[in-house]
Parts: sequence; C-alpha cells; structure tokens
Amino acid sequence: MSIVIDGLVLGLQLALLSVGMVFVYGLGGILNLAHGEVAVAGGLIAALLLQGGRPPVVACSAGVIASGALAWFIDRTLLRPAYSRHGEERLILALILTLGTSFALDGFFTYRYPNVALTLRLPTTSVDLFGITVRTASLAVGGLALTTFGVLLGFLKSTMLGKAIRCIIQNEAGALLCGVDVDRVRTFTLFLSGLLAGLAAIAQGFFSYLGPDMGAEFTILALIVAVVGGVRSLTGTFLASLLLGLVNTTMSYWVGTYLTWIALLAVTVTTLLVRPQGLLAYWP
Amino acid sequence: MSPQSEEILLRCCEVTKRFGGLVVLWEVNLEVRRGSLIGLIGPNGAGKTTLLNVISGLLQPDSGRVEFLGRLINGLPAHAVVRLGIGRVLQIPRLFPHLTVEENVLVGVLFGRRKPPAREEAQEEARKFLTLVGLEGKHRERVGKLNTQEKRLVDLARALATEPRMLLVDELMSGLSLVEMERYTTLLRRIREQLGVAILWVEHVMEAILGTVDEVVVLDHGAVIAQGSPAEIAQDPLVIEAYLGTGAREVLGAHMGYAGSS
Amino acid sequence: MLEVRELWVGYNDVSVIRGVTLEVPAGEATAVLGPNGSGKTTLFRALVGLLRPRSGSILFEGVPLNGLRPPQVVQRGIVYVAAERELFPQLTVLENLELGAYCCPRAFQSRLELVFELFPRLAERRSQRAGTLSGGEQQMLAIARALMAQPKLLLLDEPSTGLAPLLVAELYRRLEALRREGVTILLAEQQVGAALSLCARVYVLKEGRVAFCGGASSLRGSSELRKAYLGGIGGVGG
Amino acid sequence: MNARPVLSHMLPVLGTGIALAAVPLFVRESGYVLRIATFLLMLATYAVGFNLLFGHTRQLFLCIGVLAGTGAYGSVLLVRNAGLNPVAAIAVAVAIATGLGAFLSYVGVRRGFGVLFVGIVTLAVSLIFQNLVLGLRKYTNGETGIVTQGLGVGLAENPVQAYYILLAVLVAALAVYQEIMGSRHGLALHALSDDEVSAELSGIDVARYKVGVAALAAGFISLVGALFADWNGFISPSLFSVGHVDIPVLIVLLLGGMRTLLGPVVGAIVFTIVDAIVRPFGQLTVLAYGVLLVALFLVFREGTVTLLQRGWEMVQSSTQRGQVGRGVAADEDGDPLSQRTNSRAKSPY
Repeated sequence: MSIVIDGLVLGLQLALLSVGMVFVYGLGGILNLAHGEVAVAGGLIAALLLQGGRPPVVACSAGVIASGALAWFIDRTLLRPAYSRHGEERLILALILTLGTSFALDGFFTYRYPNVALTLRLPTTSVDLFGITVRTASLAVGGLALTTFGVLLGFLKSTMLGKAIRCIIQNEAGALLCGVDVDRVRTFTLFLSGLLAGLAAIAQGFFSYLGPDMGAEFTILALIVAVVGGVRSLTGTFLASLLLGLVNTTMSYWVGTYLTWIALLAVTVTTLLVRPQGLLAYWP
Repeated sequence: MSPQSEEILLRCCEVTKRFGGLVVLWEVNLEVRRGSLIGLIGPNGAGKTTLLNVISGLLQPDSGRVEFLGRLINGLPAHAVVRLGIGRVLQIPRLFPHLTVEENVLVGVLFGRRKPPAREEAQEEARKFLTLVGLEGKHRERVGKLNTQEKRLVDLARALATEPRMLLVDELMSGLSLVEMERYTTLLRRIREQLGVAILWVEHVMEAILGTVDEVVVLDHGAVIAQGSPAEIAQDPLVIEAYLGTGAREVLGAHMGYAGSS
Repeated sequence: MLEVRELWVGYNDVSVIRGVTLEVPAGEATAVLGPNGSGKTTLFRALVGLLRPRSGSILFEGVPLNGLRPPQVVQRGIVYVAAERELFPQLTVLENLELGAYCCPRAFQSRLELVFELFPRLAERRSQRAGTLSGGEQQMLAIARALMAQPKLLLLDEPSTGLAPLLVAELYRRLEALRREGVTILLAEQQVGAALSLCARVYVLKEGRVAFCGGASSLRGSSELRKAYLGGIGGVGG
Repeated sequence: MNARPVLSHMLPVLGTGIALAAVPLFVRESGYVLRIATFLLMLATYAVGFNLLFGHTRQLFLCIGVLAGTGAYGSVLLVRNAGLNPVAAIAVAVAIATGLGAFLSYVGVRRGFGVLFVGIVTLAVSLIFQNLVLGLRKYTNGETGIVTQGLGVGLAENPVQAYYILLAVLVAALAVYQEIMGSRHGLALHALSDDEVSAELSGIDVARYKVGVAALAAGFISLVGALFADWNGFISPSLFSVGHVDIPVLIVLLLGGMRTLLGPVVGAIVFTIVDAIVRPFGQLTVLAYGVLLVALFLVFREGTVTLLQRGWEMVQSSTQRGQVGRGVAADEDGDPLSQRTNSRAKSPY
C-alpha cells in the first residue's frame, strides 16, 4: 500500500514537471528540451541559498522563481527566432536550440557546481496515516503538488489569463479574434512552466537529492509523460503522470532500475505506435 | 465520336469519405472519358479538393471504388497512381525549392513514368514540356525566383512530364486577372488537343470554366447535385441555389427567366 | 465609420484584393457579395490585422488601422466573426462568452444580459460545452462572443454557411435586431437573398475588385450579380 | 557511359581521400595526434550517414549511437560468446544494425511520424539501448564495459593501419554518397527532402527511399561502430550515448553543412580542433557543445562548405559575369537560411 502511495506521489511530481512542457508545446508548438535544466537551475539556487544559511522556505521560493525567470529569459531571447517561423521548421529550430541550451546549461552546472546538491530533510522519516506507514517526504511532496495543482486549476478556471491559456491551446485563431495577445500569453506560459519545473526540483529535494547533472533525466521524464499523455492534453498528462509514477515505483520495487527505465520507454514507444495522438487525445 | 474516344478512363463508384463525423464526400459517382475536359465546380467546402485527393491516392476513401482504365486504384499509394497515368496539379504549387525549374520537371520525367527515358532524352523531354507551358528560357532558374504564376506553370509542366492520361487540375485560376485566365484556358485546351490528355478541372471561378469544358459536374456538401453541359448547368435551379442561396431566386427571379418555378 | 481606400492584399506574390475601395456608414448594414474566391475573406482578414495589406489605407472612425495587430484592432471596436466560427469547443458557452469580453472584462455582466436577451437559446445552454452545440447555435454563439467585446463594427463572414434555410431566416432576424440596436455591420455572404434582406448598401466583389456598388434596391434586377457568380455565359438563357 | 564524367564527379572524393591519406606521414611520431585523426574519420563517417538521414530524408535519428553501439556490442559479443571469427561477427552485427535502422525508419514512415515523433522515438530507443546494456550486465559488464583487445580484426595493434582502414570506410561512404547524388536517386532525394507530397505526386516512392537511406546509413554507421570497438580496445555504454555520439554528429553536420558531400568531413575537422582545445577543461566541453549548437543553428545554419561554395560562386560570377549570367547572380541574394546542395554547380541528375 505504501508503494502505491509513493507511486502516486511520484506521479504528482512527474505531473509538476511535465505540465509545463505540455503547456508550452500546446501554446507555441515548441518542445522545450531545456525544461529539465530549468528545473535543475531552480533546485541548485535553492541549494546554494540553503548552504548560505537562508531558511528553507526562502531558499526554495527563490529557487522556484529563478526557474521561472530562466524560462522567461529563454523565451525572450532564444525562442524569438523560432517563433518567427511556422510548422515543422519552428519545431526543428526550437528543438535544436533548446537541445543546445540544455547542453550548455548542463555543462555549466556540472562544471561550476559539481558538488552542490539539494536535499531537504524532514525531521521524521515516516508517519502513520490511517494505519499505513507513509514517508513524510511523500506527504510533503503530495501536499506541495496538490496545493500547486489546486492553485493552477483555480488560475486556469477563473482568471482571464488562465482562460486565455486554455483557449489558445484549443484554438489560436479564435483567441486572436477575441483580442487575446497570443505572444504575451506565450511568454507568460513559459514563465509558468519554469515555476512548475522549479517546484518539481524542490520535490526531488524532498525525496532524495537533486544534483547538477539531473537535467537530462528530468527532460526525458517530462517528455515521456507528455508523449504518453498526448502532447496537448492536460488531463491526459495528469493521468499519464500518475500511471507512470505507479509503474515506476512498483517496477523498481519488484525488478530493479534498469528494467524500470526500459519499461517506461517501452510504454512510450508503444503509445506512439498504437496511438500517436496520446492515450487521451480526444479528452479535454 | 469514335468508339475509342468513348472509352472510360476513370470511374468513381459511390465514393464516400468522412473526416471524423463530417461527411465530405457522399456516394459520388463520376466518369471521365478519354480526352474529355470536365469541370468540377461547387461552393466552398463542397468536397472538390477531397475528391481529387481520393483519386490521386493522397487519401483513401471510406467506401466506394475508384477505377482507372478498369483497374481498382484505391489503396494504391500516390506515386503508384501517378505512374498509372493520373497527373495532379495542386492549387498552391509545391515545388522543390532547391532544384532548378528544369530539374523540377525532370523529377516528373524520371519518376512519374513507368519506363523512364535515358538521361539525355529525359532532359530534352523536360525542356519540351517547359516550352509547352511557355517557360522556355527559364529552365536554369531556381524556382524560388519565380512568381506564383510561373510556379503554377512549372507544376503543370511537371505533372505533364509524367505523361498522364488524365490530369487533375485544382483551382488554377484563383487570384488571376481575366487576361491571365484567358492564357490558362487556352493552355489547357491546347494540352488536351496536343497530348490527348483528359482533364478533370476543379475551379470555383465559374466564368473561366463554363466557356471551356465539355461537361460540368457540380458538387455541394459532398454530393453530386448536377451534371451536364455548361449551358444546362448555368440554368439549373439547384446549382443557382447552391451558389447564391435560398431566396436569391425570388430576388433575382425576374431576371433569371424562370420566376415562380421551384 | 469605416473607409477602405485602394486596398491591395495578397499572399506571396498573388494579389487577392486588387484595389478595393469601400465605405461602411455608421449604424447601417453593408453587404459584400461575391462568389467563392472573390476575396471576401481576404478583405476581412486584412481589416482585422490578420493579414498585412500591400498598399492602400483602412480608416476606422477617421484613424488609420494599418499595422495594428488583431488584439489592438479588437480594442478599437472592430470584431470579426470568421466563417469557421473559431469557437473554443471544450469551453462552455459561458466561458466562450467570457473570453469574448477579454478586452473589456468590466462590461461583462451588462453585455451578457444583452447577449442573452438577443439569443435566449444561449442562456439556456450556458454551461454546455461549445463543441456540443448544433450548427445554428454555434453560429449564434460566435456572433454573441463577438458582441461581448462591445464592437462598434461587426464583421460577419458568411454567417449562413452550413445552416438550414429556417435557421438562416432566424439568424437574419437577430442581425436585423442588432442593427436596430445601433451596431454597424459589414457582412460577407453567398446567400444573396438573405443578405439583401438586411443590408441597404451592397458591394459585389469579383476577382478582388469591386464589380458593383450601390443600394440593395438597385441590385435587384441588375445583371451584375449574376454575372459575378455564374459568368457571362449563362446569361444567354436569361 | 564513358569514364571521364565518372572521374570528374568522383574527383572531390578522391581528393579528400588523398589529402587525408597524407596525415599519418606527418604525425607518425605522435600517436596521440594519429588517434585524434582516426577518431575524426569515424566522426565524419557517422556524419555522412546522418546527413543522408536528416539532411536528405528529414529523418531525425537521435540514435546514431545505438546503431554504432549495435555494431560494436554485436560484433564483440558474437566473438566472445558465440565464437564467431571477427570479420563474420562484424558482418552479422552490421546486418543487424542495418535491419534496425530500416525497421525504425519503416515504423516512422508507416505511422506518418513527423520530424518530432521520429526524434522522440529514436531518443527513446537510445535510452532503451543504454539501459539494456546496463541491465544485461552478465554479457556486457554494464558500466564497466568490455576490453575488446584481441576480439576484433586487430586494429588496436597497428594504429597506422587502423587509420587507413577507417579512411577507406570514409572514402567508400563518400563515394557511395556521391554516386547516389549523381544518379537519378540523388534527384529523388533532393526532391523529397524539399516536399514529400510533391515528390509522391511526381511518382517518387518516398517510403522506399526513406527506408533505403536509413538502411544504408545504419550500415555504414554500425560498421564504423564495430571497427571503433576493435580500435579503441574497450567499449562501454556511455561511449555510445546520445551526448557522446549523436550531439557531436549533429554539430559536425551543422558545422560542415547539411546536404553537402564534404560537409561531414569539414565539420569533423573543425569540430575536432575545437574539441581538442576545450577537452582539457573537462565538463566544460559539454557547455561548449551546447553553446556551439545554439550559435550554429542561429547564425551559421548553412555550414562551412555551403558558405565557401557561395563565396566561390561569387568570385566566379565577378570574374566571368557575362557568361554565367542570371543563374549565379540569383544564387547570391537567395534566402540566406535555406541550405544549398553542393551538387548545384553540376547537374544533380
């Protein structure tokens, strides 16, 4: 039972990570391969601030905001030339630009901060919840993720900007005709995706640790979730995250890490082969 | 007409195509005889281009048969359909921007025929078709340098270079002036007479088509609503309704010459 | 209210609109008629900034619109209802309307009442997803969403497309009511009869040029319209 | 067909071969430089394959490392565990990798994947391969890797001989490339990389070309992979990871110029020099790769070879403006971002 809970919480963390990627793809037709590095950047800044003796809450918030700012910066600088193109050309250009960015950032982090890692230890390791032993880390991450999604959902459902995001994903032309400034919303979405990625990095800090070299892994995890969930569907992303989180924890419990990875990737490839549009493509 | 010219090249039987829940073609029947020039018209969204896509193998019909020279061709990939003798001219020309004008046509000569000619001959062939469409002297230019009219002509030459027995032409006239339209109509007539190619011509500029074609087929909402000579079509109340909408007849009735009929 | 002078618009090197000049007087409904491919949609897209004109000027209430992007045009009070409707299928009717009021959220409540009064059907379906509405209701919603932005000028592109004749009649009754409320309308239509029932002034486009312009009454009995749609050839039988 | 045109269109290939063949004469005393030069040859051959895949058929295969790794691990395991003789083992491994390349391409074509999905699927394949090698510890020794000394054809013993063998592979790849591009198939590849629908409507069997090209590229890549295993004396999964193979190859191709004959070679030379400079800084190489990739794609997307060609054409046109006329003049002010092919000067037919 505690494995299931761990799996679900891991799923929530995956969702934090991948929802941003899906947003950006849905809005801009850009797959941000530097997404994982954005998360790591936030985590590292939080870790550095912690080392400097700042209180954890301040350090973590600063890290999350830094992630958002980095994503915003990438949008305003590197992605400009990509936005001026359309269709497949934009996709390829953005793909290679963000791939390069991710390498540059990864190289920088591992070179400059090889030994910095973010770990957030909680006072107790596990608690008893309705007769089930649950790790406090799981509780913390679960709480963090659920709160975030609550806020995010509220934002999407009830603010004008949130609605604008949802409607651009559905119909960009329609949004333009309503007077939505698509360009600006797009930039804001990158910022938002950065914030979410930063939170995912903090969550990683609760679970175990976050090192400077984990960007690529994060990107790939987000990519897997996005593909399985159908790159444009939020509900799909959410469910795919939970599913893959469960698969991940149960598999690594029963068979070991390598096979888990292979299983995850096999799920991805199979999904692409059977339903290229993702599991829940026709769902909202 | 001689019995040979009566021979049916293409036959569509009950062709139906849906996109999701939307019916784009509904049991379309169509016959194209050897060497004939048929206009396919209809309002926006009538399914004209979809029909051409089904015939040329870019889309597969959901049901029904497409036969060419008595052979079932639905299920064949587009390149195989081209080699059987159905050329296609797209509405917006899609050329190969990194190749010269002549090389663009050469692609058609070398790959669109069942038995491609040897290299020197192929080059000559390509020039022959460029001359036919009036692009002689442009063969070494890169297609990116051409204007859209010239690009359309290159596309036409490329389609002709595959030695089709039937040419599918999609809205050649959009965005043209009357003088330019004249040029195209003359060109298409010449192609048909010189090469004996049957032409199925989708157009929504009615004026261009009605004076040129032998027969008109009218599509509306994916179904054939009328078929006949241009003069018959221009008077057909169903066609006028499809184009001008209900009520138009009442408004313009007096002038239309069949006031009160319904 | 809207003055278009010598407008040229095109894609790449093909000009679709070739020197169109037209005027839309405030408070009136004006129709742009013409067959498929005559350039109606291109004209509208240029008016709202989705396409950049090659030359010519667009004046709205005396102020030039050239170079503005769609959101800014909407803010000036020109709202475009595309033939494709461009709704947000997975949002509810109410949410679609809310987005319509994106530039003027404060006026939302008052506009909503007005729109529901005009289209009571939408009030009944306010929490239904837009994608599940019937074709007629979707068209109503598209127009209603445009009205939420407090338009001074409403551009309607083929609102009758895909609607049954009865629905077309109903739609035009609503449009008539709107016009009486003081909304200026510029309408592109294939359904000549319906358009003439609403509009006082008519332009007929043909191959990107104005082939006829004048009062609706002077069009009745004129052969221009028929020529534009069916060409000169069929005229023999008339 | 007479011999002259064949010779003249193979001239750049031969020239490259001769120039590179001279390298060992100059660096004989320095084993380190020869090693780097040998690695350069492999990189260039990978890039020739990737050029066919991405440059000419728009198949973004992010699994060049897997194809090379299949050649390497396949041949080594066949010798070690199945007792095959090295040459036969390499042949079998190359055949397997060729099949894998063709299969991946076929799946992509069949499902109608765009560049993005092909990229994602092949990236996933790369990760699966990594984890598979790690997981099958019993055969592969996992991360520890396998010492391949004495398992192969003996390239490790004689570095000069190894250099020439790999040079022969590169020249063969270039010759095959040039031969294809000079034939009617070259025209088909140019056409389908410009517009697949149009190519199909001109009668080109796009699917067959894509799968065929993938098989061919996979063959060359895996052959080099197998020879690398032997030459290097050691293989481990990280040597075939995306970061170690695919990214450098991507940079090499962008640096040299996509859809050109010599782009891969020129790119590999420039890349090797840059790499030699930044390598002492350890992790900074990754940073340098990244910055290079971004900078290249932003400002230098045409590649060195195309730029040189353009410059050459300009020089030519200014000296003989009268005869060349519009054709060349038109080239100069063309779209600066579009990539040109090297065979432009000749007819690609």
